[in-house]
Amino acid sequence: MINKKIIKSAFESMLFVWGDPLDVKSAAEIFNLNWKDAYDYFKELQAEYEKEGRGIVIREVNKSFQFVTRYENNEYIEKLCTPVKEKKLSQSALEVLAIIAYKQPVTKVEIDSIRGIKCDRVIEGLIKKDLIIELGRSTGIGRPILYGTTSTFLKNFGFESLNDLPHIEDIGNVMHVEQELDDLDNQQISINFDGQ
Amino acid sequence: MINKKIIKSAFESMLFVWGDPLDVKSAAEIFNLNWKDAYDYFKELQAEYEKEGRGIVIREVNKSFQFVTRYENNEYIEKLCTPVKEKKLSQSALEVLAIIAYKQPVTKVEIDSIRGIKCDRVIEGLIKKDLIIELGRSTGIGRPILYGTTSTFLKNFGFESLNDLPHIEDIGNVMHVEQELDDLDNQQISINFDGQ
Amino acid sequence: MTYKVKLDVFEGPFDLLVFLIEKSEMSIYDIKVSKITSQYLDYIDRMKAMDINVGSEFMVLAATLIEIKSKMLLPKLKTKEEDAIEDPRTELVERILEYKRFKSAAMFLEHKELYNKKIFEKPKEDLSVYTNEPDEFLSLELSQLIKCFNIFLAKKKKVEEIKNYCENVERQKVSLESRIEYINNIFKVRNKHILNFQELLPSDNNKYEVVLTFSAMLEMVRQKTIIASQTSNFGMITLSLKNNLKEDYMEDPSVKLGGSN
Repeated sequence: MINKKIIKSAFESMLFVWGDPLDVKSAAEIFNLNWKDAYDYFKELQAEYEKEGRGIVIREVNKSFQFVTRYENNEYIEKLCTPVKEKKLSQSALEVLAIIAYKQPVTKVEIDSIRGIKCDRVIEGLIKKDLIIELGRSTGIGRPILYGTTSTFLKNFGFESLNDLPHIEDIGNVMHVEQELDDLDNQQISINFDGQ
Repeated sequence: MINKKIIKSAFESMLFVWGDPLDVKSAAEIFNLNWKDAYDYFKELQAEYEKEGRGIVIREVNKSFQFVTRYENNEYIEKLCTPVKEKKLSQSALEVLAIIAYKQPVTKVEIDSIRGIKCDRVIEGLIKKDLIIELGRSTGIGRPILYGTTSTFLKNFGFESLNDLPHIEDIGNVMHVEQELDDLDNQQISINFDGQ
Repeated sequence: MTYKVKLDVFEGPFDLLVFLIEKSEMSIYDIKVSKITSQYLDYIDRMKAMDINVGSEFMVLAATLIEIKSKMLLPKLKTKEEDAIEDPRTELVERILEYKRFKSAAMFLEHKELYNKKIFEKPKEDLSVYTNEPDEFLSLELSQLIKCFNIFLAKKKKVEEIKNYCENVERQKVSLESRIEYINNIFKVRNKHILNFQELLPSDNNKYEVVLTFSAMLEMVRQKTIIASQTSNFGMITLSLKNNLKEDYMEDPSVKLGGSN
């Protein structure tokens, strides 16, 4: 017969790969052990992990056993899983967010033309962070998507409503400039060649 | 300061939930330990699991540690379940991998010329399997891409670091291949297929 | 009926060459080039006969072998330093040895891989239970947003000032809608159903005008108000009104034409 030490070692390997609670019966069958012996081996293992204060312990659930982490170590695991870094919004993300906040509903092309640079990535990022949202589609040519801010935006910046957005003196000028650019935007039509 | 026993226990918990190789640095930071101390704690844990013949062992890969099952228990694990195994590497993949492992950083042209056959596809496959990686570009003409192995390579082939690779001249002996290999010492010839 | 013959698959020309040398129990340091060359060519012929795709790499080595063979056949010129004459096989031998070295390294890796496949990892636990907070914590401040926007406005203003100095750029950009209108007007005024692209361009045409007109044309094609045809590459584009009842598409709510007409 295979010696007890080897069986216990195999039980550990099995618990490890199994993940879920491992039925004593399934484990016993592999070694042609009787149920009681297998159960005792698991209990011995459990006592060993407990006695040595290991970071993994064996939990018994309904005549099954499972490896789990030691409760006391939770705080360290949490620290490992939550990187301390506070992600801040980048300058470009803030710019795009500001434009959307003040000009909503606004299309990507309008934002691009105000900033003079493509902002697809930034918009994607802001949507992921739930700060902006697609409001629908413009009725203009190409039916571009319209963007606006979300309530997460209001919450995170401490606004009760969009009316709380401070008035920005120069914003009029900017909007002026855009008029001209708006016309250009219309060139972004979606072309369909099967028209003929 | 938190006592060593608690830290080691926490390391075990962390290894368990993390699954993948856990970087010593990340573990050290949680306890404001210096790197060397943290590394030593992992090595102590590793020795404990080894000494007690536990069914789980701690494997070192590139200054990271990971819980894995004990090799000897594989037959029992396979009786319990059929673990998902990746397909074995093809002969050509192994050849290209061997060349990259030993000659890194190495360009595709060098690999091609040693095998006398193009290896673009094979390289793509190895990159997909995360066994090799582009290291950057050579300063040579055409600035060809340089390839090297990854830590997944180390892990999957059971090396702690690249220093564990046996000297290529010794492999013949290790593998009981012909002795002829020892006679010449001309690893450094750079070959050009169209040289003739 | 075809029979599939199982043939050793070789990883490349060197793999085949090494196999042949080993099979005929030759010493690598004294390769019988003419014997090995004919075996090599034979093998390739057999592969071809069996419809196995023989890569050009195999032919390159074949050429090399033939070249070495012919060099070996040349009478050796007796020079004063006879020993210094290089054996034409030297480079080939070096390359074979280099290849064999990595082939055994590959065998070694295969062995290591097989062993390590019997060691099992476990997947990462679901870590979300340990992270109560979202992945990224956004620290957002109103002052930051305003500051950022003000910087941006200042930049913008500066660009505008510069633009004002360079008035000669484009004063008025015509929109696509108005160009479509313009085109429709031409059709109407000239009372024609077919016009050439050139005829649609304003007199002071420049690149912008051409592009805009072209875009307008494409949009009109898309809206199915005109048909555009071109008989040859770079040839004349002919536009014909699909329906000269302009009202028809004016009623289509999906087509919004600016201005009044």
